[in-house]
Amino acid sequence: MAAVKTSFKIRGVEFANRVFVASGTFGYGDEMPSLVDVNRLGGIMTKSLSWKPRDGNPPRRIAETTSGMLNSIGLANIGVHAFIANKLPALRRTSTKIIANIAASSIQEYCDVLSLLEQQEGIAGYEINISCPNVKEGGLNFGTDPKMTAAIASSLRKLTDRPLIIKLTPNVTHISEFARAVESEGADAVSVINTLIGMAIDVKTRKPKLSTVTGGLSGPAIKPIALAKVYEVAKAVKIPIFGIGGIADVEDAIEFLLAGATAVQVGTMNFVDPAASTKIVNGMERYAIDQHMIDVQQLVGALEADIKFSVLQSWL
Amino acid sequence: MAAVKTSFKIRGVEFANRVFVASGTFGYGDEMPSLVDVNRLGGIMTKSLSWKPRDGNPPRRIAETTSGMLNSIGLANIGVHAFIANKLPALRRTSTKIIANIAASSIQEYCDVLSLLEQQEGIAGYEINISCPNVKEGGLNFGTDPKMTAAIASSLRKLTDRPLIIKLTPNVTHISEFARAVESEGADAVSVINTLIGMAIDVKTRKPKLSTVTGGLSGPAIKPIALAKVYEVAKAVKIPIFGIGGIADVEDAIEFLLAGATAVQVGTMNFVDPAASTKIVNGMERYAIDQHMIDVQQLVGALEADIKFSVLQSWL
Amino acid sequence: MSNETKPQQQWCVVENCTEIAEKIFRLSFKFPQLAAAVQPGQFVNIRVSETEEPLLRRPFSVSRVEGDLIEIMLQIVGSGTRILSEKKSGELLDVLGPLGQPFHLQAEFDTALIVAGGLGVAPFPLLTAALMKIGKHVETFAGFRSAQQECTEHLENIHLATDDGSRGFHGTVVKLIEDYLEKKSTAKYKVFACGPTKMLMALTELGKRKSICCELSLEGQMACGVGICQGCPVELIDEEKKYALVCKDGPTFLSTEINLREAN
Amino acid sequence: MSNETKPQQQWCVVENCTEIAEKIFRLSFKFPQLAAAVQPGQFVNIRVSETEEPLLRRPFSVSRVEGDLIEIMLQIVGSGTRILSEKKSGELLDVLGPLGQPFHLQAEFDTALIVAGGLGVAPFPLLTAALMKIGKHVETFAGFRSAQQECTEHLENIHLATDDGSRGFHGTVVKLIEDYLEKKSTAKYKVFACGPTKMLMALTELGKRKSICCELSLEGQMACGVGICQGCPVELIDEEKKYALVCKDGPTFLSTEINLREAN
Ligand SMILES: Cc1cc2nc3c(=O)[nH]c(=O)nc-3n(C[C@H](O)[C@H](O)[C@H](O)COP(=O)(O)OP(=O)(O)OC[C@H]3O[C@@H](n4cnc5c(N)ncnc54)[C@H](O)[C@@H]3O)c2cc1C
Ligand SMILES: Cc1cc2nc3c(=O)[nH]c(=O)nc-3n(C[C@H](O)[C@H](O)[C@H](O)COP(=O)(O)OP(=O)(O)OC[C@H]3O[C@@H](n4cnc5c(N)ncnc54)[C@H](O)[C@@H]3O)c2cc1C
Ligand SMILES: Cc1cc2nc3c(=O)[nH]c(=O)nc-3n(C[C@H](O)[C@H](O)[C@H](O)COP(=O)(O)O)c2cc1C
Ligand SMILES: Cc1cc2nc3c(=O)[nH]c(=O)nc-3n(C[C@H](O)[C@H](O)[C@H](O)COP(=O)(O)O)c2cc1C
Ligand code: FES
Ligand code: FES
Repeated sequence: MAAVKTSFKIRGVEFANRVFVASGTFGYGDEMPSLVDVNRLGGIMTKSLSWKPRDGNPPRRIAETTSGMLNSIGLANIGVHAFIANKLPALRRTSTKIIANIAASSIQEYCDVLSLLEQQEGIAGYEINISCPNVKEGGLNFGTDPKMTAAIASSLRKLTDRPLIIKLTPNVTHISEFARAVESEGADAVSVINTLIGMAIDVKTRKPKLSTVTGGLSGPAIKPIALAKVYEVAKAVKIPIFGIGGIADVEDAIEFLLAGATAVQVGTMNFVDPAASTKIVNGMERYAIDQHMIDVQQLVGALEADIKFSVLQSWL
Repeated sequence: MAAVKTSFKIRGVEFANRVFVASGTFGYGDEMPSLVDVNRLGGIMTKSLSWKPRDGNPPRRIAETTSGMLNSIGLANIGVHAFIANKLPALRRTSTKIIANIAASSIQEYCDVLSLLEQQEGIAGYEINISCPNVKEGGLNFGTDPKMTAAIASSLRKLTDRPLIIKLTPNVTHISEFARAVESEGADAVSVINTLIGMAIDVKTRKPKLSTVTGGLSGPAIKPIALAKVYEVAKAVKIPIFGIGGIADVEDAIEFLLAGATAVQVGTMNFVDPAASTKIVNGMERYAIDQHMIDVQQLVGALEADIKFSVLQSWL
Repeated sequence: MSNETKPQQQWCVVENCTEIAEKIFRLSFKFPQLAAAVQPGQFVNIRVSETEEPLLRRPFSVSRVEGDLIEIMLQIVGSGTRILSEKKSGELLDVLGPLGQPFHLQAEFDTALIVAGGLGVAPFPLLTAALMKIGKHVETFAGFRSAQQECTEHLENIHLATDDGSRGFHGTVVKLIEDYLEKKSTAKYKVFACGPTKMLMALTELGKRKSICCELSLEGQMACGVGICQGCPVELIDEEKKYALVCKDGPTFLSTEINLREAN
Repeated sequence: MSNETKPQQQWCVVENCTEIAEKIFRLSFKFPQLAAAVQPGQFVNIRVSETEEPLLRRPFSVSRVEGDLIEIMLQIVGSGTRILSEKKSGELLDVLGPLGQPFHLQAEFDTALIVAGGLGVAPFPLLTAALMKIGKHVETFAGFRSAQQECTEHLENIHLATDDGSRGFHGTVVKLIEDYLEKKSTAKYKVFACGPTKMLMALTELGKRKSICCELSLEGQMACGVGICQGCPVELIDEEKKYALVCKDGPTFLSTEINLREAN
């Protein structure tokens, strides 16, 4: 292939290309090697890491929906200590950048996990999952409160000079408000979107399909919503956006770039087609070459829209 | 079939069953007769009516998405006067209940349209589409502002003794807040949900597929989200809920009843299968009989969930 | 603009599905009521999958009628048409039709100039038969990307153009008909056209220049196909009503009625 | 719990798909590497549609191996299995495997008691062949709703039960094996079971009462099938680790390791 620049930088860290795998859909990066050439990826977002290991929710944790799926894994994870001891050494040997995704139930826990990871080599940056219950506020979700969201960003910013990415929840009225809040606290990027709250019921048993009643909706079904959220955020902030939500193929990925994402993450489709992410890596390069580009960056925000943003929420 | 009670009442008005057709997906109720036996329906929500006729948005107004569709019709409608003159006389001859859906860009316009319809026979009630831009507030959506939402409900309540149904938008953080607001202003029911904001891009032309960039997402893809919203609202208010969003078959409809909806509306699927709504009417009766019920009402809110609502938004 | 036959929804048995040119298929199915009622230019809306993806029905012109059988021509452009092209004889198909307004054959003309771009040929076998029946002369101008896509059965007096020159005239079908109109001039013409929007826009220009009545059959994204969803507007030139609906008021329009745009 | 062969993703040519009992099909496809490596109890995860609905892969036990061919048995229960059952010889199938931990054959027993509920028979032709190869005696207890669903090819010493009494013992397969265990008692048994969760729970009880080692193959909703998504937990009795993953640590578990619940 002709030379087209696929790499990009965030806070000085260079990523080989713009295709990442989303947190929770690729384990800790060490489980898929027989199925995916991880070295072809722009980076890997690890499963969310908490301070202590978490068992996760009781079964059932998954329900299939039309062109999508619900999950209520409950952030089952091995904990940050086991991650450092058992996973990181092998990950350091891959050439792909590892972004540690962090989940917590208090600002203190976010800080503790990040501080511990700060002392480790081989971590390219952090993605902060704020779709978590704040135990101090009776379990209210951090991610739906702009003040708490800003407080997390500002506390963590003080602790690291590595790229700090805040992963936003779509379950809010104006996601751009949250993006602006973390941008002004010094976050280097935002990930848009985490899952949407959804539910499914088994009409035979009359019980919810998930043990937690509701769960997070992901997959191709949510792509149009994710794309609109990325577009809203792109109009509001200057920091890079990781576009996430239902990305299945290279066309989907390019839609996100055009809407304003600097890079994309592939989530649920990793389960359906383990090769999805690497196919997108190849396809994106091919598309850029076909369009006579010299840098994939030329696609970012290159949507040709002739009307004003202000009609966005009107007269559906 | 054995006798099972399918009818229910809102503010004294009796509806033959719990299956309605959603606003904007069935015209004014007079276009589908060769394809659907409208007399079998619980009721018809008309296309949103505004004071003056509206041309609607320029093409393209529709884009198909994975298991869903985006629309930005722009509330094209003939206006309330033409509706009364040209549509209502024929509708009065059907035995199905007609609910007039009203859209407006000011509280005054909502009041004017409703007042005019108040003088007409043959209208069983009103459904108020509040997913509309408030021109006084620079186009901000009424439906995302709890105060404006309450103000619309209270203004209209004063003008009518017919059933007043407020149709809520899902594009908010806590939809239950809006449901509570309209309940306390005397609304008789809420419709949950209108479309979700979404977007699609043509990667060949790099243009948004819709002329308005974003539009409203509907269809099976959104069903899990709609169901979670209905469940959230059902926990918060006592007034009946019309469950809407991606309903394609009788199982879907029953999921909504179990989650707490008193009745359902079929929208997008009318386009895919004009017989969808009447099939659901039959299927719901059959299901109730098979389950040895005497009244379909027994299904409403009959979800057997063993965990507390408070974990709803946590640890996805 | 009146269409007397109400649309019906019917499960139809597939009779045959054959590839007749590159990625182009002829699909026939049994639908007696439709076969009896359909007029040239009308279309059907077909559900391609029992699952909910792809969700919406797909519109196709009725191409021919043979006894009880309806024949459509389809080109694989995406997942819906791919799925349809794989239908086997004996399978069932959920079809809605007849839909839309037919071409107007009673206007004052003696020679019909049919202009088709690519799969825009689809409605013209049926139209040709109807025109011949009422004694009109027919000349057909059909343009394809290349010879591999050629599918011109059941058409009359064919003038062929290909983009790559692999068969017939090397260039656009609009240029081809323009050249044709240079030469002859005694006949009273009416153009019937179907194809890409750009082609229809060029024909609109040509019709204006040459004062020839052009009736165009539009394509464009639809949801309901029956005039309910307001999803398929085309801008009218008329000041009073801003938009018409392609599915209900069309798909056939006089070029002088409408303001075609690329978004159509 | 170790599985040496790494899973592979492969496009496989369908060899054959035949209905062998009511709504039950035998589907075979070519996958040489899998045929060479798969062990009894392992499964494959199949993508049923090129569209995104149904979205997730569907897990199926490997039922038999014949040369390069892999054979699965499938029962139509929803749209995914319906679509799979319509696959024709020559079509391509996206298959991931081998997945999961096989049954353990090396334990101390001389007689294998295979217990299958409905399509729970699927993994047992392969297991039976392997057991016979290492000289174990096999008795098979197979329960079906009624005779129409019976599919017991390639099994040994079959004891049949049907819910409606239309063939064999009228009652559950658990009752059938319970009766069997009443009669004989010198052999050293191991139970291998697959079927509805309720059946597996009853067998767990029986195994405890009779002190017979039971190895169960679980079914349950999966997303990835490869241990990545944490979507398929089964509760462990062990205090240290609360859950195991059905797809990666199972689907085979000793009944004494796990706390089966109806939600599994
Ligand atoms: C009145 C009318 C008559 C038509 N007659 C024929 C015909 O006889 N033969 C034929 O091959 N095609 C015909 N078309 C076009 C045909 O409907 C589309 O090619 C088809 O819908 C594409 O579906 P897809 O899933 O393969 O493509 P995709 O691109 O995957 O479809 C995505 C969405 O866009 C819509 N879409 C894409 N292209 C078109 C188009 N050109 N027109 C309308 N909708 C489109 C689809 O319906 C679908 O909703 C006709 C269209 C209209 C409106
Ligand atoms: C390890 C394992 C081995 C299996 N082996 C076989 C086999 O050999 N033969 C066979 O016929 N079936 C087998 N099953 C069950 C089979 O996977 C389901 O019947 C199938 O997934 C149903 O898909 P559907 O779309 O037809 O049903 P739907 O009910 O429409 O499926 C909806 C969702 O639920 C899931 N689902 C539904 N039932 C089951 C189930 N019993 N187990 C797991 N997921 C389910 C589906 O995968 C899908 O995600 C096995 C399951 C597992 C976990
Ligand atoms: C099974 C599953 C587990 C997930 N776990 C996490 C997680 O631990 N942390 C996180 O930030 N996001 C998690 N996510 C969200 C994804 O990273 C992603 O934001 C979301 O699924 C939308 O993308 P998709 O539609 O491509 O899957 C999870 C998603 C799924 C489906
Ligand atoms: C084409 C289209 C037009 C619509 N027009 C209206 C409308 O005029 N007023 C309104 O309140 N809702 C309108 N809706 C929203 C539907 O009534 C319904 O709330 C939504 O589509 C979700 O249901 P569904 O998934 O079953 O379609 C429209 C939806 C569609 C798809
Ligand atoms: S497609 Fe619905 S109005 Fe034309
Ligand atoms: S199905 Fe994903 S971990 Fe088991």
